[in-house]
Amino acid sequence: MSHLIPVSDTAEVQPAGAVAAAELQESVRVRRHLPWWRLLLRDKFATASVVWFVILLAFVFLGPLFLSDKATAVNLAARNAPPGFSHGFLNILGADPLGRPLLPRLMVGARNTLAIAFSSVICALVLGSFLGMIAGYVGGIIGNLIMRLADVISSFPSLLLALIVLYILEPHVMNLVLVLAITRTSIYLRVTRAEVLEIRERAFVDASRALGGGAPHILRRHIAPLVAPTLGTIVTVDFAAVMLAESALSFLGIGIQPPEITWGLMVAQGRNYLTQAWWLAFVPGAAIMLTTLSANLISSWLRIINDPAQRWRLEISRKEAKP
Amino acid sequence: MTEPLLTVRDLKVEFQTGLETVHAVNGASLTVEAGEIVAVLGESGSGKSVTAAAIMRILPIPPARIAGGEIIFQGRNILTLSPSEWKQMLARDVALVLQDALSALNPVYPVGWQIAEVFRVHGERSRKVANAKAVELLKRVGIPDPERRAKEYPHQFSGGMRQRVMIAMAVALRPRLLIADEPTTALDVTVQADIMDMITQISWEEGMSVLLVTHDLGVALRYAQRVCVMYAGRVVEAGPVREVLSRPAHPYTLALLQSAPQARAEGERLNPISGSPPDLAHLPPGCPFHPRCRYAADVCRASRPAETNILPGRRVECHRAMEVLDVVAA
Amino acid sequence: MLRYIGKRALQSAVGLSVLIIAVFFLARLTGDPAKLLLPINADQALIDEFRAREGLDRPVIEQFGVYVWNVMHGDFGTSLRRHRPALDMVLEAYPVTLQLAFTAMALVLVSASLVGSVAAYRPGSAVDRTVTVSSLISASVPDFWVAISAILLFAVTLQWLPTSGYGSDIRFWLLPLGVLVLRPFGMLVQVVRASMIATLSSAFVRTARIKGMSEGRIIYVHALRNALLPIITVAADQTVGMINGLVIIETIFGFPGIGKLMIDAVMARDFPVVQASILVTAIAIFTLFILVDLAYVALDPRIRHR
Amino acid sequence: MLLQPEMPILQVRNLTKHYLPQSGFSFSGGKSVIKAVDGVDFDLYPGETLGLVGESGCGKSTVARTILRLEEPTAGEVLYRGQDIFSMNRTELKTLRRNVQVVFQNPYAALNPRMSVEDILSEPWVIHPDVLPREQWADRVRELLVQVGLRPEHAERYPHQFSGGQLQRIGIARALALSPEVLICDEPVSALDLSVQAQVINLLEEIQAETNIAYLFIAHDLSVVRHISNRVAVMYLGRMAEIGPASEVFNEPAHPYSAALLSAEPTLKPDEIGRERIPLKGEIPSPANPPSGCRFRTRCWKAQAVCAEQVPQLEPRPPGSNRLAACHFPMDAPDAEIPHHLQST
Amino acid sequence: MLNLKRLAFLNIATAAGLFAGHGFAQDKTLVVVLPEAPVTMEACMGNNTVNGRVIRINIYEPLTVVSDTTGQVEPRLATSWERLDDLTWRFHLREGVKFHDDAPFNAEAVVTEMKRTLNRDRNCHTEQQYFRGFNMTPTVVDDLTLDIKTDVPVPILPTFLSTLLISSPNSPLEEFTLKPIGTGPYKYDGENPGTEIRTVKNPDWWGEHSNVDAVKYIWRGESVVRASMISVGEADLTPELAVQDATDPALDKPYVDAETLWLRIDTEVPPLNDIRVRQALNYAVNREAMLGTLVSKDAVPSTQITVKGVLGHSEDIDDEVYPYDPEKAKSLLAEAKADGVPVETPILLVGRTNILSNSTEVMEAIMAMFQEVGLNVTLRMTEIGEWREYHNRPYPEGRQPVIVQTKHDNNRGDAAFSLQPKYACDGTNAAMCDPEIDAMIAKATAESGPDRGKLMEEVFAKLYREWVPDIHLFHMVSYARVGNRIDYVPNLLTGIEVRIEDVNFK
Repeated sequence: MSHLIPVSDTAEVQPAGAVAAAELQESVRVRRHLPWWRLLLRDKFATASVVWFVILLAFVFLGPLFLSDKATAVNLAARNAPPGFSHGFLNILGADPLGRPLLPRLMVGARNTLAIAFSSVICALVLGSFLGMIAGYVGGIIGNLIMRLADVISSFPSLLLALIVLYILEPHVMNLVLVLAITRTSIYLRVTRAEVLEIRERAFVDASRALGGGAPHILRRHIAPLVAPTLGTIVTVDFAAVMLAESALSFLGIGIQPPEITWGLMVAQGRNYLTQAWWLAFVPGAAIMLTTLSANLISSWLRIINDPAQRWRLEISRKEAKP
Repeated sequence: MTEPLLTVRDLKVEFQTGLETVHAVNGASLTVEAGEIVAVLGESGSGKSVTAAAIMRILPIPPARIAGGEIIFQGRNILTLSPSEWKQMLARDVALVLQDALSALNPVYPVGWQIAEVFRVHGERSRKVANAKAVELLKRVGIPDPERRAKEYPHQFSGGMRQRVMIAMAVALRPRLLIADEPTTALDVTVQADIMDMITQISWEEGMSVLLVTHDLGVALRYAQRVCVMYAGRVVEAGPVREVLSRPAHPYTLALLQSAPQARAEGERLNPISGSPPDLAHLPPGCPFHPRCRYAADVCRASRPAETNILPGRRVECHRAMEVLDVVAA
Repeated sequence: MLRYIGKRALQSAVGLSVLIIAVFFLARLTGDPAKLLLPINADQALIDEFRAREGLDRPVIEQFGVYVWNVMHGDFGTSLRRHRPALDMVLEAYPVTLQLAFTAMALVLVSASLVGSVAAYRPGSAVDRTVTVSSLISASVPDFWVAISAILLFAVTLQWLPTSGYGSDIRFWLLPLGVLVLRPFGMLVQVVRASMIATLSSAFVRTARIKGMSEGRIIYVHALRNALLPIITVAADQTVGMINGLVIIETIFGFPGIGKLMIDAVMARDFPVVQASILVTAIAIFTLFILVDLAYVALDPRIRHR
Repeated sequence: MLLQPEMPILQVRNLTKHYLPQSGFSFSGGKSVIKAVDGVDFDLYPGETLGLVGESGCGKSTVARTILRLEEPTAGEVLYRGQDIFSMNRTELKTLRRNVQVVFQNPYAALNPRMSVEDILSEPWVIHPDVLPREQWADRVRELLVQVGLRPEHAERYPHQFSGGQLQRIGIARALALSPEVLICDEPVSALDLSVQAQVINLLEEIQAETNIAYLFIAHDLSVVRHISNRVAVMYLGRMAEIGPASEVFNEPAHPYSAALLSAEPTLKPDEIGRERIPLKGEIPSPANPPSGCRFRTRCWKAQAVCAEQVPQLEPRPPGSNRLAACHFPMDAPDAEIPHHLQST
Repeated sequence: MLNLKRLAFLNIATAAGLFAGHGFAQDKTLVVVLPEAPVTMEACMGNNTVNGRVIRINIYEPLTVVSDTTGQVEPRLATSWERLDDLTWRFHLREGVKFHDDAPFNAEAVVTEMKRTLNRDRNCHTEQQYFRGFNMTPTVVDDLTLDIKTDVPVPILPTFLSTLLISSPNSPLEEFTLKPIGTGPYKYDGENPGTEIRTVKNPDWWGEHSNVDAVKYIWRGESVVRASMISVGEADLTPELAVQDATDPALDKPYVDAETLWLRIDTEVPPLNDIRVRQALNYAVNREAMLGTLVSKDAVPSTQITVKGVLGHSEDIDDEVYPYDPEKAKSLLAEAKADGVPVETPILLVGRTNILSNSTEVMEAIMAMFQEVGLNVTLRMTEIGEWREYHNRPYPEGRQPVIVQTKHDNNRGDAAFSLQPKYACDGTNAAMCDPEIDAMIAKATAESGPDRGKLMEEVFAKLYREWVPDIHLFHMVSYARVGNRIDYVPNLLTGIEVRIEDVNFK
C-alpha cells in the first residue's frame, strides 16, 4: 500500500529536474493557495462524494432516531415489495422478505456499517502509526521485531484471521472492529515507518535535535504532523477496504449477525433473492459501492491537494489550462 | 551582418498558479551568434531557466503558457514547428545540459546505452556502431577507461563524471547550439573548472554556440564572451562580458557586483541589494527594479525603460543608464 | 547476493515460526472440533472419547510439541473431517489457486500498466478522468455481489457462459477471472498512474525528450521501467490480498482451490488442514516477497550496487 | 583582528567518524569502512569565525554534525569549555544544546513546513522551558524577527510564504533564541542568491559584533569564507590539510591542495581574472579506500615517494607562524627540491 | 469489416448457445448438482446427508431399507429376516451379489463391514449416531445366513441395519477409503478432486437399472446458481433449493424431506418453567403468515417432531396446531405474571445460521412476534459450534432462559431415534425432565410388537397436550429442480439419498 504515499507537500524542493521548478517555486512560494473547499468544488467527483457522505451522516444520526422501529417491523403483506410507492413512502426502495422497508433498514444499517468501518480504521491507524513511529524512529531490535510482526500479519490472509478471531470472540460489533483493525494495522505500520525514516533525516528534525528535543518531542511536534496527510489518504482508501471486508465476512455468514443490520448483511441476505427481488441485494450493494467509491474519490482528491506537483491542476480553472 | 543563430524576441511565459498568473518571462530578448558563448546571468526568479526551457520546448504546459514572442533558430520560429519537426532538430541542431545530472540520467540504464540511444533515435541502425560512438564520446569528455564505464550506471559515477556524460550526450550529434542550464552549480570548484574548460574547448573546436545559464558572475566572466543579465523576466542588460561586469550600465548589474564577496576587498563590507526579489505575479509599474534601485527616479516608477544601445554591442533597459555608467566610472 | 537471500529466508523462517505458533493456538481457541464433527445427539462420553482419540484432551503445549515434531518429520496431520493427510488436500487444491491467482495477476499487471500509463500521460484529461473514476469503481464494488450478478447476467439471462464450475474450457475461467481482477486492477491502475505521473515529470524523461525520441519510447522504455518498482510492491500486496477474493470466488464458482479449502477447514475446526493450508500459503507469500526483492535488484541497478 | 586572549570554547581532538556501509545487496561482500572524518583537530575561540572549507565529501559537514552530537564519533573528543561533550550526561547535554547551535544549508528543509514562524521560534523554549517564561514568548519571538531583519507580523505566517533569504533569517533567529555562544553554520548561504547571500552574511556579521558569538562557518564557496572568516581550515578527504589566519591561507596557501582550490575559484577581481588555474589530476578518491600517506598525493603535482609512506602532520608553515599545514612539500618550499622526473604538468 | 465482425459475433453466439444447450452428454450421463461436496466416500460415513446423496444406495447398499411411503423396513441386500429370540436376529442374504471389485457378497463380508463400521477408533458417523447403547455379536451361519446377537433387546434391529452400508471386504480397515467399492447399481469411476465425482452403471448389479448410464456429481453452494444450472441445461437434477428459487412449477418438485423445524424451550428456567408462558409462546407465533413466504407454501404446520410415515407419529394431534392468537398469549402471560412468574426476564432466542435456507429470516420474524406479545426476547444467530452449547446437555448453572431453534430429520422411520435424546431426563438434547414421560419412552422403545407405534404416539400426545416443551413450527418441504431431460419424483428420502435407480431419461 506504500504506493498511496503521495509526494508529500513537505518534500524539500520540487521534484528534481522539473526544469523551471526551482525558479517557478521561488516565484510561487509567496503565492496564496486556494482554500480547501474551493479546491474541493473544483473536483466534481470529490464534491459529489462529500455530498454523499453528508447524506450518510444524516442517515447515521437521524435514521436510528426516527426509524429503528420501522426498520425491524415485520409486515408480511409487503413481503419483497418492489421499489415504488405502492406500500407507502418508507417502502420507496422496496421491502425485504419479512416486509421490512429497505429505506429505514439502509439508514439504520448505515450507522453500524460506518461505525464499524470508521472505528476499525481509526484503531488500525492509532495502533499502526504508533508502532510504525517506534519502528521508524527507534529502530534496532524493537523496530525489527515490530516489522516481523507486520510481516506475519500481512502474510496471514485477512479474511481467515478475521474468521478465526471471530470464532474465538463471537461475532460482536466490537470484536469485528478489533479484527478488522488488526488486519489493517500493518499498512499503517509500514507507511508510517517509511515516512518516519524519511522525515527523520530532514534538516528541521536535526535542528530540533540540536535544540535538545528528545524523541517524544520530535515525534509529536515534527514527525506526526507530517505523516498525517499521507495517513489521511490511506485512511480514506482503507475505509473503503474495511467496508468491503465487513460485507465479505457477512457474505460468508461470519460477520455481524441478525437482528443487527449492516449493509453487508443486507446484501448477503438479499443475494438469496436475486432472481425474484434484485433490489434486496442491489440497494445495499449500491450503497456500499457509492460509499467506498466516495471514499476512494476523496482519497484521490486528498492525494492531489497534498502533492505540490499536482495541486495546481485543481487550482487553475479548466479554461485557463488550455494552452 | 548575418542573421544570428538564435534570436529570442519579446518572449513571454506565464505560469498559472493558485489564484494568480506568474509572469516568469516577461518580454525577454536575446541573441546568440554562431560559435559564441553567451551567459544568461540572473538570480532565481529572473526567468533565465524558464527562457532556456522555452527554447527547448520542454516547459510543462499547463501550467506554463507561452504568452507571446518568438524564438528564431536558424531562421525558423521554433514555437510554430510541429512536434515531429522539432524532434528532428533536437539533439541534431540544439541540445541541452541540465543542472542535476543525477536525476537527468535514467537510473536504470547504463550510461553508454543512454548515449548510444541518441544515435539510435536519430537514425543509426547498428547497435554496435552506436555503442562504439558512445565510448568514443565518453573518451572525448575525459572519462577514463570509457569501455568499462560505458557499461556502468549513473549512480556509479561522481557528480562531475555524470555531468561529463550529460555533455557527451548533448554534443553527440554536433549540435549548432548547446544550452547549458547551470551545468556546474552543484559541483565543486575544481570540477566546475574542468567541466567549463571542456565545454569551452568543444565549443571552440566545433564552432558550437553555447547559451550558458548561470547565477555565478565569476563563471560568466571567465567563460562567456557576452552576457545577458536578467531581472524579473527581462534581459535588462546585455553586452560583452568584461565590459558589462567592469562597467555596468544597469543599477541591478552594479548592485549584484557590489553584493558579491568575490568582488570585494578583504574587510570590505558587502553591499546587498535592499528589498526582496520581485513578485512575478504583481510586477510594479514602470521599471521592475525600481523599488530596490538606488538610482530610481519618478520616471522609473512611471514607465518601463525602453531598450537602448548605449555603446556598440551594449544594450540596457534603464532610464538612468548613462548616470550609472558615470557613477561606475567615478 | 546469496547472503541476502539467506538473510531474507531466515527472516521469513522467523515469521513462519511465529505464524505457526499463532495459528496453532488461535485455532484451538476457536472451539472444539468434537462439537462440529460428532452427531447432534452425541453425549459427553462420546465427545470425551473423540477428544482422547484425536489427542485433543492433552495439554495444548503438549499437542503443540507433538505437532511441531510431526511437521519436522513431514507429517502435517490428518484431516479430522475427511480422514485424509492434510498436506495432500492442500497440495491438491494449490494448482487451481495458483492458476487463478497468477492468470489474474498477469492480466492485472499488463492491463493496469497500459491503462495507467495512458491516464498518466495527460493528467487531468478526459481520458485520465475516465480511467481514474472507472478504476475507482472497479476497486469499490463488493466482489461477491458482482459475481452473483454476473452469473445471472451472463449465464442465466444471456446464456453466454456457464454459470460456474471448473474445467479446462476457457469459458469456465472468464467470470471468475473477471471478478477476481476487479479490485487489484482498480488499485493498481491508481498506482501505475501515480507512479507514472511522477516519473514522467522527472528529469530523465525530459532528457529523453530533448534527445528527440518518440513519446511511445519515452513512456514504455524510459518511464515505465522506472515506475515499475512501486507497482511491483503493490502488485505483491494485491496478490496476497487476492487470497481473500479467492475465498469468495472459489466458493461461488465452485473452484476447488485453497481459499475454499481454508475457509471450510476453519469453519469445521479441522485444525490440521487449517494449519497446513496457512503454513503452505505463508511459505508461498514469503517466497513471493523474496521474489519481489529480487525483481527490485533486477530492475534497479542502484539497489544492486548498494 | 585576531583576538585569542581566552581559552578555546571548543576543542576538537582527533575527531574520527567512520561509517559502516548499509547492509544491502553486496556483490563484493567486502565491508569497507567509509572514513568520512579521520582524525581532525582544531580549536574555536570565543568571538571568532573559523571557516571550514573543502570539496563535497571531504567530511566538513560530518564534523559539524558530530560536534552537534547529531552523530556519535568513532573516536576522538570535542571539548566544550574543557568538558568532553560525548561523555556528557543528560543535563549537561541540555546545557550544551543551549550554547552550541546550528544553522543549516537549505532553509526550505530546515524549517518544518507545518509550523508557523511563531511555533518554530518558540520551539527552543518548549524544549528548554526554564529559559523563558511562557508569557514572554510572543514578545521575544517578535524581537528576534526584528533582530534578523523581518517584521513582527511575520510570526503568524508559514514557511512557504517566505523567500529563501527570509527563511534563512528565521533559521538564524531560531538558533539565536537560546543565546548560544557557538553557532555552527553549515553552508548557510550556499542555497541563496547572491543579493540575498550578502544580506545574510551581513546579518551574521552584525550579530557577531553585538554578541561575541563564535562561528564555525562551513562552506564550499571560498569567496564567502574568505570574506567572513578570521581563520580558515581546509579539509581534504576527512583530514585537515591546512589551518590558519584567513589572509595567510588565501593569499599564500601552504598546502598544494589549498592552492589548487583557490586557483579554480572564479574571481571578479580585475587583477586576478587572467590567473592560471592549477589543474588537478584525476578524481577525488573514495573515502572508503583513501590513499596511504598523504591523502592528496594521488592528485598532487608535487607528490613523491615519501608522500605515499608517511602521513604528513600539521606543522607550522612557515615554521613559527600560526598557520599549520599537513604537507611534506608545502608551497613555500622551493620546487627545486622535487626531482625532475616526478614533476608533472 | 462489418461482415467479419458480425460473423465473429455469430460464431461466439452459436458456440455459447451450443455449449449451454447441449449440456454435457449426448449419452445418458446424468449430472447432479449438490449443495455441498461429499466429505468422504467411506461407507461408514454414508448416512451423513452430504455423503449419502452420492454413495448411499447408489454405491453402497445396506441389508435393509426403510420405505419412504410406509415407514416399513424392506429387503435390500438381505432378502428376509426373523427374530430368533429377544436378543438374536437371523438375516438371509441375497444370492449372487458381487462387489464392484468382484469380491463376493456373503455373511463374512457383512461381518467384516460390521467390524469396520463399529470400530470406534475410526470415528464413524454411522457408529456414533446409530450403534451406541447396545453391542452386536455377528455369527456366520452359512455363506448367506447371518445371526446377530445383541446384549440388550433391540426390537428394531432391522431398521438400525438400514444404516449399515456394506463395502467390499477389500476396503481398508483403518483409513477411510478414497475409492468406494460397494455392491450398488453404480460404481465409482474417478473424480477431479474438489470438482466432480463420476459413477458408471454397474452391469453386474442384482437389481433393475434405470436408463441412466453414468452420473456426474458436482456441487455449488449458492441455491440460485444451482437452480440456474438446471434451467440452462448444465445439470439435470438438484435437491434442496431455497424456497425463493423454486420459481418454475414445471421443473421444481416439492418433497417432504422428513425435516421438522421447531423451537425447543428450556423448561428448567423461569419464566419458561411455567406452562402458561410456554403456551403463550405458541399462541404468539403466526405460522400461517410464514407459509408461502419464508417457508414453502407446501410446508405443514407441525405438532410433533416426526413426520407422518414415521412409526410413532401421532395423527391424533396433527390437527391441534396452535392458532395465532396474540390476545390469548397476552392474557396467559398476564395470568402468569399475576402468579409471580417473572415474565419480563430477558429471554434469549438462539438461532442457527444455515440450519435451513431462510432460517435467519424465520427467526427474525419469530423474534418480532414474541416481542409483539410483550416478551423481552433477543435473537442471537449462532454457528453450529456455539449453537451446541445451548442445544446439548450439560447446560450451565444459573443460565438465562433460552429458546433454541432446532430441526430434526428422522429418516430411519422409527420415532425411537427421536424420543430418547429429545425428551428423556438424560437425553442429550432435552431441556425437560419428567419421570412419567421417561417411563413411557422406555416402555415404548423396548416394545417390539404391534403396540410399539401406539405407545410412542401416546408419548407425543402427552408431551404436546400436557407438557408443551416446544414451539412446533413446520414439517418442511424441500424442492428439487428436475431438468427437462429426465423423470424423477423426489420423495421423503431425497434429503439423504438420491437413488439413481429412480431417475430415468425421457
